[in-house]
Amino acid sequence: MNEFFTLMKSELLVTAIIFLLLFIKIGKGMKNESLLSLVQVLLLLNFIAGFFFNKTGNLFGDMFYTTPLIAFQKNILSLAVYLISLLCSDWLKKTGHLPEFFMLMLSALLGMFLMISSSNLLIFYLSLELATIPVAAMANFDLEKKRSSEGAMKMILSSAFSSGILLFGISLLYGTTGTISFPEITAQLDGSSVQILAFIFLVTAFAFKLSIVPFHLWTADVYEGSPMAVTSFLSVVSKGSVAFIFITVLYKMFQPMQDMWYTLLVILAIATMLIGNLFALRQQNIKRFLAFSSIAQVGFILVGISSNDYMGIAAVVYFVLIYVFSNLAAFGVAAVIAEHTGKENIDDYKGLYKTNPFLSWILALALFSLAGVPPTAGFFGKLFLLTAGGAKAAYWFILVAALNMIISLYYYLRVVRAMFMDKNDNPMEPIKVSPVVKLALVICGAGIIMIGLLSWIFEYIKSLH
Amino acid sequence: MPNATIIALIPLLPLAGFLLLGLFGRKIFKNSSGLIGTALLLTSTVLALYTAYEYFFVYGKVDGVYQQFIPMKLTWLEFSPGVSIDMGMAVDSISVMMLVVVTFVSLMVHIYSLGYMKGEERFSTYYAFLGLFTFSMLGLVLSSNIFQIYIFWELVGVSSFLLIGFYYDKPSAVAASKKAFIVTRFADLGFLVGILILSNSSGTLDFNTMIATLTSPDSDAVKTAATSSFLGASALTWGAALVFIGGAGKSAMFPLHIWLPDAMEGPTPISALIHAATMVVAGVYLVARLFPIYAITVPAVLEIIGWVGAISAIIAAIIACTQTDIKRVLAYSTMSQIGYMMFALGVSKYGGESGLGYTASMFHLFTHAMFKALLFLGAGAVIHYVHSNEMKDMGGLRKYMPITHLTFLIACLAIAGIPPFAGFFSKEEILLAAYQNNTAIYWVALITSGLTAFYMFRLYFSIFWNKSHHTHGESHGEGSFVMMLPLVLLGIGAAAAGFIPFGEFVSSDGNPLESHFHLQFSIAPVALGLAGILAALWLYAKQNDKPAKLAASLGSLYKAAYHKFYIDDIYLFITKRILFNLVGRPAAWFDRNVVDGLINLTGNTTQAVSEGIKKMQSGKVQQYAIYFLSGVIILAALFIYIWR
Amino acid sequence: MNLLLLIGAPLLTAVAVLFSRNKQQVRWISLLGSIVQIILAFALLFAFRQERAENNSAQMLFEQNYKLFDSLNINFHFGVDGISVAMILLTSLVVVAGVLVSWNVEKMTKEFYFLLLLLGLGAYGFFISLDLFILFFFLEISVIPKYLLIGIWGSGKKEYSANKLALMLMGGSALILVGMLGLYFIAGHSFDILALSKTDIPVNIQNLLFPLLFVGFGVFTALFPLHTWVPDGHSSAPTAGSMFLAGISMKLGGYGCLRVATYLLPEGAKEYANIIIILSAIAILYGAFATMMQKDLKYINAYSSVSHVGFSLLGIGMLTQTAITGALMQMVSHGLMTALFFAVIGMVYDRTHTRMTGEMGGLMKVMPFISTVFFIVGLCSLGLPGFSGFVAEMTVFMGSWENADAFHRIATIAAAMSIVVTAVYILRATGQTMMGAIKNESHLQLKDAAWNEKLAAIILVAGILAIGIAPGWLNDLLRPAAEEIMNRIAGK
Amino acid sequence: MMQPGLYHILFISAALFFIGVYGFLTRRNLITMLMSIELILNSVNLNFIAFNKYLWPGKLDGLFFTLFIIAIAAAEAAVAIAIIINLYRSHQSIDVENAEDLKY
Repeated sequence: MNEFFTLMKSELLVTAIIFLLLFIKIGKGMKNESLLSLVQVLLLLNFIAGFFFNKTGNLFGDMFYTTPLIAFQKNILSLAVYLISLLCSDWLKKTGHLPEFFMLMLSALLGMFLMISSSNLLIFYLSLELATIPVAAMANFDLEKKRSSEGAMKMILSSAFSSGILLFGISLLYGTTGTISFPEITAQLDGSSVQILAFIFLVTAFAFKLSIVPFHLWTADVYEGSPMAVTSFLSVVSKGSVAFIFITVLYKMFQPMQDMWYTLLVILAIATMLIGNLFALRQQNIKRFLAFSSIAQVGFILVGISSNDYMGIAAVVYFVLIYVFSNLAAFGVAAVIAEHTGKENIDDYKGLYKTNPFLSWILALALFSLAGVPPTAGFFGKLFLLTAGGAKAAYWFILVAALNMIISLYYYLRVVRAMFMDKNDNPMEPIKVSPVVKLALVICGAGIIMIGLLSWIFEYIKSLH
Repeated sequence: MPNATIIALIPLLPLAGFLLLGLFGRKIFKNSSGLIGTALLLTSTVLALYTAYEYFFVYGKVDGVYQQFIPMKLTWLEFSPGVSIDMGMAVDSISVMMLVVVTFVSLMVHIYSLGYMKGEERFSTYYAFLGLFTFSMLGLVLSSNIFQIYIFWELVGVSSFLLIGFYYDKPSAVAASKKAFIVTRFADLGFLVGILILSNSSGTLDFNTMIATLTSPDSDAVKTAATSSFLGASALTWGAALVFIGGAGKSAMFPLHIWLPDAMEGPTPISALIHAATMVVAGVYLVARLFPIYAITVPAVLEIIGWVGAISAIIAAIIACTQTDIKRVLAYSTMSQIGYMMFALGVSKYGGESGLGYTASMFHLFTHAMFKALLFLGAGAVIHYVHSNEMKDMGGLRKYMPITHLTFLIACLAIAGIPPFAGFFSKEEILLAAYQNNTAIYWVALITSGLTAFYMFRLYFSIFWNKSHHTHGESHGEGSFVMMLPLVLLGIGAAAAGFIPFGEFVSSDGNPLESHFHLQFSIAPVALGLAGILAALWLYAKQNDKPAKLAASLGSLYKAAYHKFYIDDIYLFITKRILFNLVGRPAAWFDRNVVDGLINLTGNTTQAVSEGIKKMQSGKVQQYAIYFLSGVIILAALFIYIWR
Repeated sequence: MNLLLLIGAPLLTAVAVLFSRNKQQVRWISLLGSIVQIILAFALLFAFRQERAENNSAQMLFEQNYKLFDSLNINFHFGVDGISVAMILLTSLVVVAGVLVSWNVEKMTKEFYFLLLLLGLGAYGFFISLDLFILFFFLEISVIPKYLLIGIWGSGKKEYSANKLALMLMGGSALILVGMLGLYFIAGHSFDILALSKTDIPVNIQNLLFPLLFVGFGVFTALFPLHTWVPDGHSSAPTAGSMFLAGISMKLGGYGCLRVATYLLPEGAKEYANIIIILSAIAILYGAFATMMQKDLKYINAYSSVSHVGFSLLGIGMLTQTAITGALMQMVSHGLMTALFFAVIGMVYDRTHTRMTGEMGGLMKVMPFISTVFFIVGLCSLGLPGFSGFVAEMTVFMGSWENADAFHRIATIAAAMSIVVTAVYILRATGQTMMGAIKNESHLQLKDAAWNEKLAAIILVAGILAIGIAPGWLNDLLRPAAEEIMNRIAGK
Repeated sequence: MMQPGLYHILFISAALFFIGVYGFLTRRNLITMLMSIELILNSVNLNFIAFNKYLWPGKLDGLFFTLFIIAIAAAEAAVAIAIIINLYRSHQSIDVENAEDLKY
């Protein structure tokens, strides 16, 4: 019983917060500001708590298992959620349904936690849905905005469709192996064509959530449509969680098929990097731009995953950690600007440096980190992904990836150029950034610079498994 | 062994002058700069004379042969063990002789310029450049290492560039200086490659070692080099020939002579120093330095040298007859005289009596330095007086400038080879050498000597006689003392230098070579010289239209000669039309449009593609589903049917 | 001596600049910092000579090794040989000169100097690191500062040039990255240059990786035909930017070509040597001819840089000890020379507000100092004895000629021809701008160089002369290092 | 009177699946699209039941899975319909073709 509490600690904490919010809601309620700060504190505590009592073990007859690495992954996610709650506080204060928003977000987080540590297709499916459906609801949170509801509609329909495909795959897998628990399935795999079909169906579900080409098309629309908080949540938290479970599924469950999924990953990775970059080239809306850039980033994550060893896992986790900081910094700045001026176009950023040097530097840092330019952490993250991917000595694969970095640099520099170089007759007026947001941005900036140079972080990740 | 420091001081003092005046001349030594430069040079002249005395009369001869001393040698840059650029000082008969010539003429010019350049805005700069030039020339003379000589060679080139372009705000001067530098530079390219070949086949850059290896026919270096041939000629032949091209460039040999006439844009004393007495003979000096190699290893190249010299001599003489700018006339005569020296080397052999040409060439170099410098300085005085270079603005000046007139006359007689003036003796020996070894060249030389006499006296008469001088500028006399002094000194030199028993001191292999005269032999040239003088007298002594008639009767030949046989135009065509329009412009265009275009193309195609595929993101959720489904199907098909 | 000082000094300076209050402070702090760097560089030089004098014959001196990513065997491994020392000296000189000439940058002064110092930092780190990963890290650090320097403080079509530069350099580093990882896995998970130089790598792998690495670094050092970022980048960059770009950054490439590509993959180098020679010979001549046609002073120098850098690549391609020494000398010499050239062009531009040779003339009258320096740098670049260019080029020629076959010799002669073309364009430029009559009346009021400009020019001229007049010390510095490289190539 | 075998059922479920997919791709009415998704899910349910009955009668994984799928489908439908209603508020229609502002 005691074990139950330690192993499921993080899930339980999140659930507790959710219920607390629920009670506050049905109780007499609170003022937004105080509630927000309360939640922020709680999330911070949740994040800190994530560092303690991390054990290896499983529950419910192998349906749920956790390791220090998984705990760390969960912690990355809760950190991301905490940062989001800080970064978007301006917007959150204004929204009418703060408790609901957090309830949805946290239950999605809960779903992701369960998903990461699920070791059984049933749990996996349930948690996946739990991680998806609330987000769809969140996507619609700007109730009066047309685009918001359109995005939400697209999201819910496509995700339902993809889960339909996923389920069909699961059913086939069940049919051929007669079990739904990962280890037993691994034992039963014989590479029959039905299983391959099932595998493809399964992978598409991950591909959908990770927005891998050609299953990515919903991403940009949903990102653009939904509020900034949701967009950043989608782009960082849900992507990260799915990446983690994807690794587990491939490395554990489908280990026997590794040759096959290596090829699959190579194809998907190249397609994703290329298409993502090519679309990002001509985006005007900053959210859409970041959406496609994050698609391209996923391509790099796939390169790392393809290595099929601990290096791969470590590299991906490390990269996601860096990605959290970089992407959230970018979204955070975009959110601040959108919140104060309602401007979301890159052209509006022209001459930003003149009026808002702080925001410009943070955004520039974030973009450089995303582009993988030293001394930012992104450089190390990307390089380690490629190092992991290079283990199979497929130089041309690495080369394609490396060349994609050029395209990505091009469009990241577009924004930098807009902020620092382009003339603008009426640039944005100086924005008064609230201290909380400033704090969050500084944290992100520090993270972007520090994580790479403090090598022990990577060493620590490498040591967990 | 001569004292190293003394010899080192000879070039270093002018360098000191250059640094001093170059750095502080504009401010501190505004007025004293001329004197400083002159004083420094005076010292090094004295030192040079002292060295010469020591060398020739104290410890020059070891058992009857003039030795070469290397009192100092520092490794400057080592390429690989054995192959290194050394900064050394080779003291032997020719280098000592050159030391004397260079310092003496340079001193004369320094003194002369005190008057001539008076009141120049950049007076101190002028003296600084003079110092630089003198330094580099002396360094060149003393070089003991072929790369060292190349280094000073280049320095000489640049200082000549600076001095020609001294009036930098005069476009013609700028153009002339550029032309001089680039043409010589082009020749130096040959020199450089030649050095590479010679050094590579001899395994050293040091003159003595190189000569030693390359002249001993059984040394394997020579064997391999002789066998490794390129376009039918052996490596050594190429090397020697290319080195000679370098020399030809500096010495304004045909067809690399085009820069010399234009170089007269510089101040006249400069022309006297650089383009008459010293720099232009560097080529001759270079060939003399490497003479054993030419004479023993690659006589074929020596043959070429001889012919190049002869052709230059006669062509220049012909052109000189038609020019009207007095400095240009002198320039062409310089070219012609250097042609003499060249072919004298060309017809010479190594060692003993047959080495007469070598001695003669050096001798002529010596005497020519005297009278040609004199001629230029005299011309300078004239120009200074009438403020023009054109003959038509002159005439009847003998009354107004007696000293100039006298000295000029001496110089003319000397160059025309009339006894007992200096030119006579040296030219005599040259002709003799040619007669002994190569009759064809001898005839060319003979005709040339006639022409020489003619054009020189054409010059002389049309300056000092001809039409009576329409009066202008009586106000100032023919020039200050400082300007006259060098004329007189050089005049003495031009008159007397011939009596030096030159062969005693300078010969191809160091053994003294007593020079003897065959009177019956010297009749022909002298007669021709007198004939030339008489022709000039008949044509130019009085103002008349005979010259015009003559020119008309000669017709196209005269025209061609007047236009310098259109050589300049050919060069112009090659550079402007071909190099600029057919190479440079296309290269620039290619770079901007093709190479850069390709780079930009990649970028643009990426843009275009991203524009092209945007339809994929149609915004229709059902199409998304179709993509989704097709993705599934394609992957499934791939993995089930192809990679199974 | 502790090499980390070389990274620490610029870093501290940069941080100090960030926290300084006003422009004057920024300038003086950066000047101070850069002077400290010079002092350090010379201290390093003397310490190095000292060690060698006490015949400490280790390949790398002052080695330091700190663990960074232990599990990946990535370490902060530092050490210097003669080459690095020479390059560090060059860097320090150019840095201080750059700081001086940009004294009156008014626009975002703080950021400007910060980026400038960052650029220097990258160069120092690059030259001392013996671990490919760290080397790459420092190489990449310098890309973005260049981009911003050109894009923000540049002139003309600066955004375009900045983009082009950043992207082409990124492309280069992409290739380097792949080659680097290849080495890493071949050598059993090690980025350490010394370790790699001990392992013998299968020939087919070498032939696969060498082009990647060489071309990758080649982009940085304007390897034909990947040089097109040079003209645009240089011409758009601010004065100090061009100085750093041509004086330092292009050297990073050359250094990498030698230290990484050629040294670690000798078989590959032999395989591709002829191609390198052909490309660089083309670059030398073609660059020179292209220069003849330029009207814009900065373009003139940019193209002549292409031509001059060709010499260092030629030297590397020739694969003889002397040629490689010459190549390195050419890097140093060209670094000083071209930095000085850009500095002077900047000075002229600040006064006349034009860079078109056609619109100037007779400047010798109004600004004798600047014109003299202009003339000196011109003479240096046309390879006149007494200046560094001559020494370097001659060494390259001598080394190239050591290869006895016709191909190498023809290539050498072709390269040698450029000295004539160089003379042509240099004299044209000088003649049109400095000599002749003053075309533009307004130029009569122009002032001559200010103290900071004079100082900058003098420092660089001193460097040029120090090499040109007494090349021995540089030779002693570079030759043994070149010998090490040759030993590996010769398979000793 | 023969017993329906596994393959009959699989055939039906496959047919259902594709009908669902077809409906999802072709229908313009959001509600109908939702219904077609339900079809897909039901085909999956059929699969599970059939597999469980015919191949692995011992364990009940399939049955349970089915139950959960039904539950989740309900939840999904609920949220989806909520969103659709909201969409209707803003667009005054539930035709999927009227909601295509976000593109490219």
